[in-house]
Amino acid sequence: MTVDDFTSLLIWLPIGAAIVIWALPLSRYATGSLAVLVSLAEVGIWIEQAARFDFSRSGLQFSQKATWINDLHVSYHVGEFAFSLWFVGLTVICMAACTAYGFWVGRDRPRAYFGLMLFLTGATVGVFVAQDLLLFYAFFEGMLIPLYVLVGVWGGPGRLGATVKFVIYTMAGSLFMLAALIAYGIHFGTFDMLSGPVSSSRWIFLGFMLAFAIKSPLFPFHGWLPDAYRQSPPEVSAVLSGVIAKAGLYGMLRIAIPFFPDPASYYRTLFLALGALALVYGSLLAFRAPDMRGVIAYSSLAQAGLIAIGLFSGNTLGFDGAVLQIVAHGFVSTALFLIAGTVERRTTTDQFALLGGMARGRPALATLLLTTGVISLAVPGSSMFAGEFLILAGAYQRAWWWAVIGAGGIVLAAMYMLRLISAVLHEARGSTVSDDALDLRPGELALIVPLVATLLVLSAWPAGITHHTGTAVVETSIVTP
Amino acid sequence: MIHTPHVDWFAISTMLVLLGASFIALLGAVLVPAGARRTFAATVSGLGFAGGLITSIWLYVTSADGHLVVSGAFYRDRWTMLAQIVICGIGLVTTLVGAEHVARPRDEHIAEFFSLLLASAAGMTFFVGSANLMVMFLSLEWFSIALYVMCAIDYDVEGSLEAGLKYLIIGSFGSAALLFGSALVYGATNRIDFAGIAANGHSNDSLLVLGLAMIIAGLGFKSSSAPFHMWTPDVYEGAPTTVTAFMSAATKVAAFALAFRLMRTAFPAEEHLWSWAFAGIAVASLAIGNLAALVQRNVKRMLAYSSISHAGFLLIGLSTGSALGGRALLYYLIVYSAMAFGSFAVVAARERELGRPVTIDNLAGFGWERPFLGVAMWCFLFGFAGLPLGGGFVAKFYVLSAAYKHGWAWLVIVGVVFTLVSLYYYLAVVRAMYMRPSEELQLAPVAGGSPPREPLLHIAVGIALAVSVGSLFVVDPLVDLTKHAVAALPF
Amino acid sequence: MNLLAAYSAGGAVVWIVWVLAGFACIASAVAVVSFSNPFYSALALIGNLGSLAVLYLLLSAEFVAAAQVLVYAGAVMVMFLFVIAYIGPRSEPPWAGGPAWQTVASILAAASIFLEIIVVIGLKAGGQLAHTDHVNGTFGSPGWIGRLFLTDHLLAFEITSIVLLIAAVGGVILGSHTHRSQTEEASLN
Amino acid sequence: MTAGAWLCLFAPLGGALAITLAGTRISRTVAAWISTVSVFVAFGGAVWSFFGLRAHGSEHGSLTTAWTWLESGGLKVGLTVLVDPLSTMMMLIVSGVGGLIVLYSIGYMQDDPEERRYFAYMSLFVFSMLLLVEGGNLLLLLVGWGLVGLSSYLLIGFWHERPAAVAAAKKAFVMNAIGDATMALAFFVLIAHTNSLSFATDFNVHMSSTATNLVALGLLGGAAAKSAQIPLHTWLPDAMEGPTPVSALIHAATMVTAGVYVIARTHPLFEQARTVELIAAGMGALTLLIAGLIALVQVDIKRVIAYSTMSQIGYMFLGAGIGTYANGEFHLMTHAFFKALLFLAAGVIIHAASDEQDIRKLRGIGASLPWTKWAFLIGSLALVGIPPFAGFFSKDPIIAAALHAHWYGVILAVVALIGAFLTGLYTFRLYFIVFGPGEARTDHPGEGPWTMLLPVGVLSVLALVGGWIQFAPFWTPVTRWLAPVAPTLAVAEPTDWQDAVASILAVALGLTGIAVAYLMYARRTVAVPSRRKLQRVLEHKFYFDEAYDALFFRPAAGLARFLRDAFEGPWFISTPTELGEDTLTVARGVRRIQTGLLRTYVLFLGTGMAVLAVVLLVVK
Amino acid sequence: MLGPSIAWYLGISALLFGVGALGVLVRRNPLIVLLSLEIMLNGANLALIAFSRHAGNGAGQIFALAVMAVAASEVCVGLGLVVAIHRRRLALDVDRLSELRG
Repeated sequence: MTVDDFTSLLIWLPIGAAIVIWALPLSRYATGSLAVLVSLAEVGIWIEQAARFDFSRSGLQFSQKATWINDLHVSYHVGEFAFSLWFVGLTVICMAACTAYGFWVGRDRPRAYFGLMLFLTGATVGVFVAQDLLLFYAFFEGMLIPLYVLVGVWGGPGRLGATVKFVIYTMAGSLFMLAALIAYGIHFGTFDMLSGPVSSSRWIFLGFMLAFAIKSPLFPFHGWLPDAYRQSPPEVSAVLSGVIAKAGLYGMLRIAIPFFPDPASYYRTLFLALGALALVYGSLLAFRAPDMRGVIAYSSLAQAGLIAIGLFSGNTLGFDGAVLQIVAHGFVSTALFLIAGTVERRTTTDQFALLGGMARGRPALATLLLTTGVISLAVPGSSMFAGEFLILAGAYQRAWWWAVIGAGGIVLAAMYMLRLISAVLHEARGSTVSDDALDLRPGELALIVPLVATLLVLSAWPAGITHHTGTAVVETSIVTP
Repeated sequence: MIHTPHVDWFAISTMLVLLGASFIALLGAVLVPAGARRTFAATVSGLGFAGGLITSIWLYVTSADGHLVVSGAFYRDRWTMLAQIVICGIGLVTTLVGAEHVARPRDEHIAEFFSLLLASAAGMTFFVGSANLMVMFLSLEWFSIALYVMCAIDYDVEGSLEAGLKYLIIGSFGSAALLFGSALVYGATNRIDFAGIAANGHSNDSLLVLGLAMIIAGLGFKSSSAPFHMWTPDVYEGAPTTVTAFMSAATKVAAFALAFRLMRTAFPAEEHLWSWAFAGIAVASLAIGNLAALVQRNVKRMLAYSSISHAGFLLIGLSTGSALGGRALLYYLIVYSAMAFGSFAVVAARERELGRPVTIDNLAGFGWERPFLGVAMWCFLFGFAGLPLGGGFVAKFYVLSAAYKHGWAWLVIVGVVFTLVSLYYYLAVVRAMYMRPSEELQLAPVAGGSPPREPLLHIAVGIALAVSVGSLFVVDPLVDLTKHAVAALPF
Repeated sequence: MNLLAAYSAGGAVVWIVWVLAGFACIASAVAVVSFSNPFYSALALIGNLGSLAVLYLLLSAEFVAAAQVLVYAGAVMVMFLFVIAYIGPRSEPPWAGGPAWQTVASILAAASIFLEIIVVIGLKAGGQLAHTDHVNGTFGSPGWIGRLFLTDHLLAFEITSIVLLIAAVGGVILGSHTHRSQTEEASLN
Repeated sequence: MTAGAWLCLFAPLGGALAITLAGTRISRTVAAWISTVSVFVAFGGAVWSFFGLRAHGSEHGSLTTAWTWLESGGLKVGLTVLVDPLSTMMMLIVSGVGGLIVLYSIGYMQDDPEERRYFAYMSLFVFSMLLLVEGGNLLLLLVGWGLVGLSSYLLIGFWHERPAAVAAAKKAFVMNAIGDATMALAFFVLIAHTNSLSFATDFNVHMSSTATNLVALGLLGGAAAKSAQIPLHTWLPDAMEGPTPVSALIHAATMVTAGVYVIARTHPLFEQARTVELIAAGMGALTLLIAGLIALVQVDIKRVIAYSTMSQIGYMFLGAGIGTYANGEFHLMTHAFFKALLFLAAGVIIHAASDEQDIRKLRGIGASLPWTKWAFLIGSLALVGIPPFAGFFSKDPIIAAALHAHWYGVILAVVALIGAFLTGLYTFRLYFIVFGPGEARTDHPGEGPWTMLLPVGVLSVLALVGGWIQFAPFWTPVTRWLAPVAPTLAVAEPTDWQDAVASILAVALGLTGIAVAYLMYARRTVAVPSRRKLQRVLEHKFYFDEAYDALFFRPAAGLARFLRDAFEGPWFISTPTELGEDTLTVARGVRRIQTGLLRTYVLFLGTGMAVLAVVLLVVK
Repeated sequence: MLGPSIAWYLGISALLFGVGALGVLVRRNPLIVLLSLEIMLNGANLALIAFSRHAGNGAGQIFALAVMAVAASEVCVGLGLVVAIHRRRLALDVDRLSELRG
């Protein structure tokens, strides 16, 4: 095994482990332990990869190519750019935390559950390392397979409707992406994302963007989001908003923008506007949402809009900021959903009207929620702030009003996130909060603290990512008018 | 003195093996005591299909340069042989599923059942290699008649009889249309062999075109494409599930393999006509199949509509008429037949467990009770939907690519839109299997206690699963097979 | 053809025979479809088969004509009549049942199929189909047919036999099963 | 020297982290002392820097970078500490006053069950504030800016069971977020034009005047929000919901004065955008007047002091705006002393009166708190600017400088003088009411533990002598110290005559104010004028809160509700479902074709064939 | 060729095919439907034989013979079904056999 195999290993190790888990009649405990171990091994492999990554080179690293469908010039081609590395890191860390959360809360039907979680890990990593359009698409859809069951089986009371809507809605987008990528690949005779030429077809671009806009989601395409985030088990919501949704943004960064420079700049204003709308609209709805998950869900919508603004600013500041923001928001929303999960476990609800006063006597919960919350509202000095700052600095160079709207978004973020914090932690004790509801247990701390710690490290050194995004690759093909 | 033509016995050895097995099984119905009949017939059938598989693979290997045998009546080339391999494979797994079936009426006629199974497979292997309209028509009738009987073999069940009668009458109507079309083509060209038709036909000859239209209708019936599909749901639902599984997979392979060859070999000059015709039929099939499947409660019926919609996808590949389309078509057929067979086999398992028709509702909890079958069904359904959990994904990509390359972007869009529609009902089955607690289910296994153990059925489902999932990964070897097969056709 | 042509005083006789046979053929076909009693329909079909055999003769297909009479009228129709007798003839008004639109549509569909064929043939009648080659004396003779069966169409010949065999097996399975006793049937449901 | 600065910066952060991580493993007292010590260590570091800087000569500011904090494209921003006269002065004030207040908190908070959290927050705040003043570039300044806002939020809402406290905290944070946002926008302009966020940028070269004005406006927005200047001031009075030491530290001595620091720090830019700078001055004048008026009718002891803080910061803005940065900074320093003193003294009173803050109910409490009474008096006199107390030396030069600054300066000076009168009036209204004769009794005998009294004592001394280090125009070490960083503009260099006039008028008006207060509230010989309408306006604080509520909050909330009810539900959530339903309706129609009748099926087959044939024949 | 040309025979053949189709389409008695199918097949047979005469080759006649055998086979199976249905005491009416639908 060489270093280049690491990328493939990251994909197939968890999928292989999933199959092992399904096949072997292990006990609940053994299953969970194995799953957590594998997801930790993923983190380990990723760290090894990051340590070996040569950031001074801008090209693809840890790449591997094998034939898949020669007839149509489709290949199994994986590898990582610097920014892919960060996406992968986000994935493996968040997935490890969420898998461990599932272990901690003791999900029933453990073999199915952990197998699916591992499968999801592999598929998601695949999305971020695929260097072939069809392979990318395969993983992009492959994520839905475990998600459908994860939401549908272990979700809340409205899970059936939510999961069908989620899957069909996102598939609606990705099927048009399939049409678009067929058009692209057949036209140019290659599906390779490294050697593929740029295209100026607006239709193909829009096909791709539809998929990414739904996945991210951008403003008018978010209909699946509230239900899915509310009805999923908390760790799946965490994965959905922390990792899965990022695949859409990754797609914009990796495919829609660099491969379609002309259409991207032709539709730039449209997508900047959609991003801005998502930001304002999401923030306003987050501000009125009556429950914890609602706030996090709509804030994810707002953040996706902001990131889209960064991506479509089309300059270094925007790209770097977007990458940082994606990673930071991934951790933030994962942590927030997991915390929401711990709150729900203690109170059986996440309705603000029934919550409150949880800070008293639960310092760990309060500290973690507070820390994550203020990072999420982009208090200056946080990693989210660094990301937003770069994004909006980039957007300003496109036109001043995008930056103004974005800055307005920061204020709105403060409003809704403080509302969440207060409604859960502060004021009078909510009717569902009993006195003997415990503070976070060591097991829960072991999941959430690493996430928050990662965020703090990123806050202390955002340049660690922004200076090592390698988005120059994306930019070289951008035609700035 | 009559000089009988040279007969390349090896070229038709697959059919001979199958027919031989069929006769042995038939003899068994008379000679073997009732108690051992099932074992005997199933063994014979399994050996027959295995032998057929071996000979067809051998023939595939040795038929690199395709040619006509038995005085120009039969194509010995890789196109034929690949289709034969698939059909024999389907037959083999059908035998596995049928070997354990415990429905009473067929216990009386179990040997005849396997005999008919072998015979119909033999007919199909002839059908796909036929080189003139007469052999085509005769072998079509050959396997159709066997299928009519197999559909109705559960004659204690009203639905089975109804299915048999419907299939027979509509099938005969379709055959008559095909026959009349053949006659017109014969009249227009004075020839019945495919190559001769191509050589003598004129694409502006209305006699020929009318014949072509009627032939398309006849083949459309066999491949259950809209609007010639109406028999499909009823027959699939009414027929014994083992038969449905066989029919849904093997008939499609035979019909599409032949249709592509016929169009390419006999009607190359009329491509502008039949490609549009098939495209139109494809759209109709996609629309009707998918939409009607949305509101089904009976799983077999739903899968029947789904098979109509997949006929639509196969027709997309067919309509391109290109070599790429041919490869896509064969690849799709291989994957589709595995998935279709497998899904019906899983339904069969549930049906045997419950002793009544399987509906979406009484699948509840199935995935948890029978994990292996559940996972397999999960893979088949997601594969049908074109999600990357199996070759269904690549297959869809393939045919749509072929359509795009043909310049039919609109067809790609249509395919994509209806794939989206299809998602709903495939997911509904998964939802039923996993997301409803089995306590909701008021039914119990017929025998009571734990569900029957059916090792052979599990093996059959396992094979289907392996093909359907494996084809996602080993695409190139499969495509190479199809490539060689397509190379046998004139372009 | 040879036989008849030898005795005919030119085309006029052939025309007359054609008109009679054709009329009988069509009339019997219509009768088959419109009789309410299947027994009469079956009898009408015999007439149809017979008149067809005459037409075959006019087309120099002696062996086919003979086979038509033997196989159809002799074997198939006997089978039909036997079954009808077994079941007992029951009448059914020919145009009844089903929605009216369906009947209308059925007539339209059948008529349009017929018209299409007729129009196409009519278009061709003056050209391609007008000219017919002379054929030699052996055309259509049993020996000639037999030779074709054993040479050019050997495979078809063999297949035909298999089809018949399968149909026989099928007929046996479907038609000859033992009656289940009432108790057994009760236990089934 | 820079080592001192780093020590100064990170000692409080270390304290905060240590308390947080230790959790319940340490006692509350230990936590308190960790915090106190960490802040005093910071003070030590500041002193170290100060002397280091003096040794090197004050004009040599030095930048040291720990690591690159943010980098993208050509933009590179380091975690950089700047040690120069201005930052050193701020470090000293922040850590010194901060240390005293944290020490005071040990006594003040000792009964609180969540003391640890309090001290962690306090240390965090001191760290943030130090980051703000030490940050070597604009972005780091903004980081500190945001973090002080955060700590302010945390501390205002410290008693999180009180809805009012939570609301006030949120309000403070959101108001400050607005300021952060405008500042960030200013930086975007800067980045677009100079691709740099360093203090040393030569704005003249790179930027158009519009851009410069925009940047200055953005910075001013931030400054106004943080320093509670009109129109972004409404959060400050509400912030008094926090514990009193917090009010002393954040909402009097340090954070709220950061706006003045920013103007001084970025004065080259403001000088390029002179109009904006004058707007800042005008804003200060308006604030000092309005705050003074509102303070007249407030009945909450801390709110009165809060409004006086706003008013005093108005003076600082006025000074910085017209260009006498050093005097602004000097007033900042003295204000830190006497305002912290006032708050701490008020804290002693509140502490003694079991959290009673209504001055009408506190009447007469001075009798049992003799030391506090004196301390309060010193603070009040310093606030009014009566010589020789600190306020006199720092406030009057600002007024004098304004007098010199053209016609608008005169207007500003007049406003400032009216403000001086109001200051005297409201300060001593408070004093006379609280310390006048009455029946209020303390629940806790004594004036608290030594940890409370010591800081009050030290600050009393500082409020008395703290102003003596500069007496313009005779003795100006502060101005000279700051000259390399923030030289006073020529337009704000008053003549001696103007100095004299300003001082005399200011002191006279201040004394008048005290006299009026004496007559109205102590002797009660003059009735408090009863103008119901005016009083209601003042009691409603000129209806700012109500106006903002009507203009911003309610429209936003209404819009959000409207979007949710009219768009989100009917459109985005249900459209996919409805599409699905429509498809199902179509599907039911399709299904109806499948009649089960064999003849229909054949009909379809036949019709399909006929149609296909016709089509092919026609197309052929 | 004496007498009517091929086209006339084809006319009869088309008419037979159409009448047979009509029978299948409108009749409900499966026996009569089977008979109608025979008529359709016979129509096709006539066309084959006519074309065979027209082309002068034997393929059509051979085809026709094979079709006869096929027709017999279909009838055999069809009648078997009819008998089976009768034995199940079901109505011999294709409209009544509509349990499977939708």
